[in-house]
Amino acid sequence: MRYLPLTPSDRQAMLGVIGAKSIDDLFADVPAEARLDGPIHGLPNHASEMAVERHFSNLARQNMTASHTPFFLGAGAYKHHVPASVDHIIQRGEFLTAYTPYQPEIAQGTLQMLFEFQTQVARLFGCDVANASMYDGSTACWEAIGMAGRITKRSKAVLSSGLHPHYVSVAKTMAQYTGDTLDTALPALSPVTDSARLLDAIDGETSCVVVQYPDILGRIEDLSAIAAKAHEHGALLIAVVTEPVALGAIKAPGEMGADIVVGEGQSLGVGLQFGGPYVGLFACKEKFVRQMPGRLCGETVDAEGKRGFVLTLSTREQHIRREKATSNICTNSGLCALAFSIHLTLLGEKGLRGLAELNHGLAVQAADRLSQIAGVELVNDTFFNEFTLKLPKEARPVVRALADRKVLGGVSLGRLYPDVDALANGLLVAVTEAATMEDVETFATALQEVLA
Amino acid sequence: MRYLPLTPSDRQAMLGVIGAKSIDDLFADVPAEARLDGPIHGLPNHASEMAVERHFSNLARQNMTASHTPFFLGAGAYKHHVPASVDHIIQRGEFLTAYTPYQPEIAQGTLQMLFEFQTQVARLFGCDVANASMYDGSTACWEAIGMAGRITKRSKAVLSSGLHPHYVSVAKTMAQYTGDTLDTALPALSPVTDSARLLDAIDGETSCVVVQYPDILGRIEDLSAIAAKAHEHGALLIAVVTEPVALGAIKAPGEMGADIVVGEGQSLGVGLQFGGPYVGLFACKEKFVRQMPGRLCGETVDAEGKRGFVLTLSTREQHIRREKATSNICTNSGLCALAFSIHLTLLGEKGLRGLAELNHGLAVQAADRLSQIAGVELVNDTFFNEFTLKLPKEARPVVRALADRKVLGGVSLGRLYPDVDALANGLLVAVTEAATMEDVETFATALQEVLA
Amino acid sequence: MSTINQSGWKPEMGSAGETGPATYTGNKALMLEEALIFEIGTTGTTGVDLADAPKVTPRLGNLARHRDIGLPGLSEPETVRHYTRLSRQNYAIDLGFFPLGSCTMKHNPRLNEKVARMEGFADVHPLQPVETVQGALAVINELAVWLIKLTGMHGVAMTPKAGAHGELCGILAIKAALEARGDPRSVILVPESAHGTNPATAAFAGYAVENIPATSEGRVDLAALKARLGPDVAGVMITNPNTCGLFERDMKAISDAVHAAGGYVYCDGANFNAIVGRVRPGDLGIDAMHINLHKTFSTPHGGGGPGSGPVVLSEALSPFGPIPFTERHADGRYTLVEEETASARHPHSFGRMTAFHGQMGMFTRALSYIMSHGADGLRQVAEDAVLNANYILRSLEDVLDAPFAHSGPCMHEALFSDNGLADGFSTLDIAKGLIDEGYHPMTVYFPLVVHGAMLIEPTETESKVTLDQFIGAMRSVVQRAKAGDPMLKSAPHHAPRRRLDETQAARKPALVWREPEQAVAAE
Amino acid sequence: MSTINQSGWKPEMGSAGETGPATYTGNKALMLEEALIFEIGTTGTTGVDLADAPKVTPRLGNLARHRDIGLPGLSEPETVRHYTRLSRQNYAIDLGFFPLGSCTMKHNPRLNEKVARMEGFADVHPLQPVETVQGALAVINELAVWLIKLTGMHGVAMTPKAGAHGELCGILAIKAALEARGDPRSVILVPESAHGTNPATAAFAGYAVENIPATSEGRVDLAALKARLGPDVAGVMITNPNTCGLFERDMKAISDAVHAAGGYVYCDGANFNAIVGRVRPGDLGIDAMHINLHKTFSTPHGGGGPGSGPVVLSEALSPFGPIPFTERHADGRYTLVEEETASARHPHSFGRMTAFHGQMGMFTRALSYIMSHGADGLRQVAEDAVLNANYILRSLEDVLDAPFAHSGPCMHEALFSDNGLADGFSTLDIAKGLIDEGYHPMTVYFPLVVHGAMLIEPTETESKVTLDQFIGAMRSVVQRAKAGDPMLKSAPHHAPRRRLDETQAARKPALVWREPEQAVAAE
Ligand SMILES: Cc1ncc(COP(=O)(O)O)c(C=O)c1O
Ligand SMILES: Cc1ncc(COP(=O)(O)O)c(C=O)c1O
Repeated sequence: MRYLPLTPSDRQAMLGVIGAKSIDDLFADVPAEARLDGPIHGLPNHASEMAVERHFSNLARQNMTASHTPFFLGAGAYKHHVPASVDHIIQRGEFLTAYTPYQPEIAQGTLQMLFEFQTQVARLFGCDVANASMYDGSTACWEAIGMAGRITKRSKAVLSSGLHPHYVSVAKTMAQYTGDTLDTALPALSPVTDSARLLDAIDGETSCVVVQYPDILGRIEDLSAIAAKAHEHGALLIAVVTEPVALGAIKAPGEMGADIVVGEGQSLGVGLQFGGPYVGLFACKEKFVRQMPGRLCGETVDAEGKRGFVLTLSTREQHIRREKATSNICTNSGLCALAFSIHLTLLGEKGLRGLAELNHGLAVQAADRLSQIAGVELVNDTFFNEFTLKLPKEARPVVRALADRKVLGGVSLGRLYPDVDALANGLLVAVTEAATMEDVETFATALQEVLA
Repeated sequence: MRYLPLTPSDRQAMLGVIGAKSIDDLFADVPAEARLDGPIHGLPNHASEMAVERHFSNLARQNMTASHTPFFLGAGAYKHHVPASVDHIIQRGEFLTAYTPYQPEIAQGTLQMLFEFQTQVARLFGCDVANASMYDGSTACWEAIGMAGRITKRSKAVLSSGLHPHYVSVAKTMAQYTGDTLDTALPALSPVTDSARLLDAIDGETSCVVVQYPDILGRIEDLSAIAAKAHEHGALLIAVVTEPVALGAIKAPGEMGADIVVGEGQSLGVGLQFGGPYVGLFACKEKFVRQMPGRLCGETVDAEGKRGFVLTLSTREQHIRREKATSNICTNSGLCALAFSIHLTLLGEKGLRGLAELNHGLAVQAADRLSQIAGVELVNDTFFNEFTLKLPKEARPVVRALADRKVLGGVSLGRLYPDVDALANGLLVAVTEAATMEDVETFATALQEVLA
Repeated sequence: MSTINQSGWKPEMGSAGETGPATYTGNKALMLEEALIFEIGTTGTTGVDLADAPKVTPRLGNLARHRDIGLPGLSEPETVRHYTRLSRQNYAIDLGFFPLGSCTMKHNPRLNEKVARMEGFADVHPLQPVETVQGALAVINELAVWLIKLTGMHGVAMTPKAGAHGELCGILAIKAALEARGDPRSVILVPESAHGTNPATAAFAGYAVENIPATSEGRVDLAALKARLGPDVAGVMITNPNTCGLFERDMKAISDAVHAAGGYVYCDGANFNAIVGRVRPGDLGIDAMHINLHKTFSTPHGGGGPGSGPVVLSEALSPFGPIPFTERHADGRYTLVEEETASARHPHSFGRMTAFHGQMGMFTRALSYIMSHGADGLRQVAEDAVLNANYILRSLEDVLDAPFAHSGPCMHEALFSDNGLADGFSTLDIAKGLIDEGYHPMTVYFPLVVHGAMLIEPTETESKVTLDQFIGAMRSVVQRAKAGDPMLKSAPHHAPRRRLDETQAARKPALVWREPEQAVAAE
Repeated sequence: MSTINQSGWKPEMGSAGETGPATYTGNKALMLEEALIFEIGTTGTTGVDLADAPKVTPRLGNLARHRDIGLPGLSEPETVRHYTRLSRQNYAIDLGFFPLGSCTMKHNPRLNEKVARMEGFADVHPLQPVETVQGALAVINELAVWLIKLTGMHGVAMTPKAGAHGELCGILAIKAALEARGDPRSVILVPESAHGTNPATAAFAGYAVENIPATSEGRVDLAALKARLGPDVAGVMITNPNTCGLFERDMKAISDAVHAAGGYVYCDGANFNAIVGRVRPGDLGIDAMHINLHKTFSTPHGGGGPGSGPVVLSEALSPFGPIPFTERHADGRYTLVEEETASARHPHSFGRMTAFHGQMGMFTRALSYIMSHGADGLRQVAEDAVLNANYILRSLEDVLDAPFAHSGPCMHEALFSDNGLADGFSTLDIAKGLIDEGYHPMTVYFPLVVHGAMLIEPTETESKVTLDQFIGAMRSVVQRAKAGDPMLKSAPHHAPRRRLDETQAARKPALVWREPEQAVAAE
């Protein structure tokens, strides 16, 4: 087997040193009834690299790829062009095959990168500090709610109806077992969000308000009033960003008073990957840092006084604090954080702003074009690179019919909110720099046909 | 522009240090009439990475790839499975973006690899020594003829009719200007080669005999008698190997008395790449080493007595010896040599022999299957993984018709030897581990149809 | 002329403590210092070229971002170099032996990387119509089938994002099962030697955590466990093979006792590598076990993730597993069970754990690894992993204290303590000495049950040549630690940095870069 | 216990000359020693799995290979580690500044690597029917058009495999043109400062080589050249910008004179980077010029190739260029002109230079680079390359002798001599000192016309921060060389190896590994 270096004679020699007669001796502690006497039945044996590669190549060719189709899906995962150098760098063995940087003297590469990543995320979100990553946006969101609970010692969270329904589901899953209360609602196909509801709901028992920005329908609203009301009642404002590229165009949540900002970092560096691995972003005000979940990298000096970096404040973490830890997270999303950080370094402020402008410009043009189709209405007044259309019929079959025409034409709200009649005709359309105006035209034509 | 780090203010500051008013000052030595005053007309300006990638992706999709088609081409370039780790390693910046190892203290990686490569090639070919690579097999072949001329101080080379016609062409190109004489002939669709002609032609003026092994039609013949006759007359035997995998199954040319063995290393590690870059292999007897072309890596010690490697015997080379050098070669094929060496290290002797056995076994089965088709004759008695079929009609249109049926069914001799009627019906078929028996069946069926 | 050097500290000839002559740049030939992007980049620099944006009237609702963000950019050449230089300050499996116990730092095959990058997997959106992603769903399903068969379990939840997330999945399934039968319980029992994620997970899910003691052999004390079982105990979390590197001989008895008391058995499967193909956890009565694809199934650790932690489930717990998951139909088509269909197809699910379908990029890699080995190869994996660990255990037990050396053969890892070193010397010094020798240290100070624990997990992808050289180096370092060599106390000497001051880092945390308060006066 | 260590030399504590404490393994943390594959591999080990071979009666004609070949194998983990460790002993552009004069070590964009690996280019055979490779032919053709337009020439030969092969192509075209007009000539004139490949090529093609002297400014002596022209002179080979980093002001006059004398002008275009987009060689009267795609157009050097050396040709020489080449038809189809069609379409061709169609893998990369820059970006390339070189020239000329500093601005590279160093110190010491500082040295002792030449080519892909730090380091090293610092004389101290004994290597060449005569007695 190509991955196993021991030769039969090595094995023999080693058994000799150990003083065992056969390899079975080493499994003597396994009770007889649980020992398998040979390879598990019904499973194939080893295969050549070529055979395995072919198997995957055949499966891969059964999927319709975003790059070779007019493509308009979003809803928390966006198609952006990732520069080739990003993937080159993350494949360097020194990044790819390292563990969490437990021995800082020989992990300065990972540590300095994390320090840079934390700074980039904090600045992007308008916060003081950020951590070294979470699994993804949805789990980061729940962790933020939990953190707000620890800080405020309250257990009622008010969730905006504009929060991604899967993020809401994840929170609900946890809340049903932790005893937290979640105040939730469904969105409406309206140009404005339910911020009025949120303002109403905040009271002295509220631990936090959770608002997505831009929200699930693509709408953008100022968070300042909610922040003010929350702070007035001793509650925190948690902002959730599923499209970080937007922050190259619109104000950072931190600028509007958010206490904790979490997000999905997939847009930068990571790629679509059918949903994972992605990377959770987590930032907050400095005063809350000891309640943060996840790893943190900090600056220090070595025995010679040279600047260096280490994992720090680990007394918050499971390996030190065990059941009293701020979270159970251990392995996070390091390599995706690296990819995110490289992409953002390549962009820089100038590139990020340019990219955001390009996305917004194309999205505006696409929204205008698509809403010219008879019966199609643009729901949004405001949006960045994603908006909601109201179709004259149920959107879900429309999306399938578009796929038959080789157009991946967005995400139906029916998929995200099954059995909610008021949303069934909603179609979420994302337009990034990867879409051309010809793609938009192809989409428009196909949509017209399907709706006819 | 994404590859240019200087900012406008950097440029200004630097001009200041230089004492120039504008960049134009630095081009003052260019005569006015040759100065272009702006970007060249009729050429596009810079493009985003995404746009460039799309352009290539569209062009790439216009080509029929070997991996997704039943594929049987050879004739000096073979489709072998290259393990993924080979490409991973050669993309490491430390190998990819290094120069020729002129500063050995910080080039031990490349140098040790070359030392290993030289040893591998020498052993594979059954020679004492090998160099650090040539451009490809065809140029290595001419360099070997030139080297034989220097050693024997004679200028008549006798070329086997089984030598790849493109290699013959390359030699002819050079010979017409260097005054060397080449004794050449066309092959015949026969199970035996023209070794009788070669034996006849060797005389006291012969510098060398050049024999391909296996030859262009796939035939394998013992070289010992030719070696003996050549040596008797003070001439050298040059063997040319275009399919190094064969040497996992058949005797090395060096074992049969060849003085110089050259070859095309593309089969291992390199891939098809539409013909280049490939890697020329060059090995010989130790006594001829000072007449070799190309770079050589040798072992030595450093100031502390530690083993290390350096480029050596460079007094043969152009940068030292200029017009008296053994060759004008400078940049060779280092990274392909690395790929070759990695692949051969992964294989090891066991893997190479296994691979050769697999190739031969599949080729035998394919030859038997294809020669069952009415009117199709197997020319070869002996072959490794490539053989010649005699079709009942001209092979060239047959190959095109097969391509229309999505089968890449070999190389017609008509393509290699245009206007040679005796060869027009010949079809060269290569069968490697990448072909399955289903591929062979698909090929056979299509061939039957086309011939019907 | 130069203001900062690439390391961010002022170059100075002959600075103290250097080994060998100091340099102007602070570099030492191929050991290169590197500044922060904030020190070398500017907000006006970019490493991308973009098409021009169409001119439109913005629809940003007066929320345009005006203030500077403070994100420096680098051109592509600078970017590649920055990260390449940083990378060279890391140790990694690709560089050498990385025997980090409990982490299974095995070789990460490059085929897996290639497969995961195939456009058909890397460039598809999780919410595409399922008809357009049949190949992707097939990968998830095929991997699920392998995991079920390799563990002898009933079902598998594929969405958990790492081991700890898998633990959460298992504990939530237990909680859901108990609530479904109207028997909510409040306590999870965890051995002292457990990994920190175990108690943290139980607490995260709202349970109280109580410790189970170990026997002097390093295994769960069955009697003590039995004594504690009762109607308040929801379940136990046992690691098997355990973190002392031993197989829990009584696993079946533990499961039976817990089941008899109405609880469930969670198994931490981080160490599955030791038994894959030789033992099926399902045969030992467990109800849920996560599998770290980034350990046993070779997906790369990436300097801290991403991982993937599918959880195999018993028949009793399967109905409570999370959504979404894939279903294969008789005609070969695949569908997803999501919110829409869950009420019909999977009504007892405890819900959703993550936004999409799990770590697809890890599934392709793990399946590629599994298919490459096959049933026979995986069995060999376990055997070689265990053989390598025992070889290390027996080759070092004469110089290092091995507290459980008499508890039978070890499994995939060998555990030592720091008893017997010279005064003032401890595990940390051995770890730092190993760094100079060109190794990544073993896991240190875990498990907590052993003094100055050193947990060495070689994995099966190491050759005997490598083990022999490591054993030699280890003996040399241990000998220095016993002799009280002061140079060992100050190790490492050859790494990019000497020992780092962790206390200072924690006392006044600097977690993000800040512009120096005032520029250093020009020199 | 261990017999050899990873470095192939016996580990010994405290060996002499080490900087910092010695280690058992010989490793120094991340600086890892590595043995040869022959020392760690065995012929029975393999890193591949293969399908079983079908059982057949061999058709090998009694030539089966029976004797051992002696090829060691390694498993995949060992292989990846072996080469990764080796790679870390290399310097490279990705690591830092690599100002090797005449070599144009610019950044190699990663997009190019991606593009070259697209299956449609990497996985096609050169002899496939042209109908099945239209996209590949399009790449060659598009690149050819760019090269023609950028140089203002008439045609281009795409097949040459590197610069020297391109020189050969150009010289053969000249020879063919002369023979076609029945005027064979015997001499090629080459300046003293020319790269070694120039005279070697001329000789390789059967010409006698004569030197042309240079002026004190470092340019071709036009008067001397004119004096030598005559009916025996086939042509001249001029490098422009030349290897002293200067533009040949008289290039047009040279061309005119050579043409008037019935000869042809070959231009070595290795330094095209300095003028791309600002000057078209075609406007200077040259007849043939190779372009190193691995210099100006950023294809990676790969530690010594592969390169690619297309040759642009004047109208006079185009008819004689080599086959094969691509043709684009009015309908957008591409065909190849090969042996079959050459007699009709290209009857005067001097023939074939290589087996197939040239360095396709380099064509994709170069075209990707060229399209990325576009006409505007390429012009900026030349400007920044020249700006960077002049910045270095002017920042160092006060401490280092710059023999041609008064000959006008330099082009893409700055040339210094080693005049003025302390007794016994020379260019070599500066080079080795730079190694310790974390740089690749400049080109040394070339061109031959300057004493102890140091030829520094920064390229346009270096930032001002990098240049400033390099200038600082260079000044520091030069100062040490002037002060006679003995530590500089013995540099490098921090590299994987100290200075290597080249004399011993050449005296008794060991070019392949041989089993040690007798095994070292066990210790
Ligand atoms: C025994 C054990 N359990 C659980 C975990 C947690 O796994 P993960 O890091 O994937 O969340 C680890 C990983 O370090 C472990 O070693
Ligand atoms: C001036 C000059 N001419 C010619 C060459 C030869 O080019 P190549 O190495 O590509 O054969 C070089 C390369 O070093 C060079 O610098």
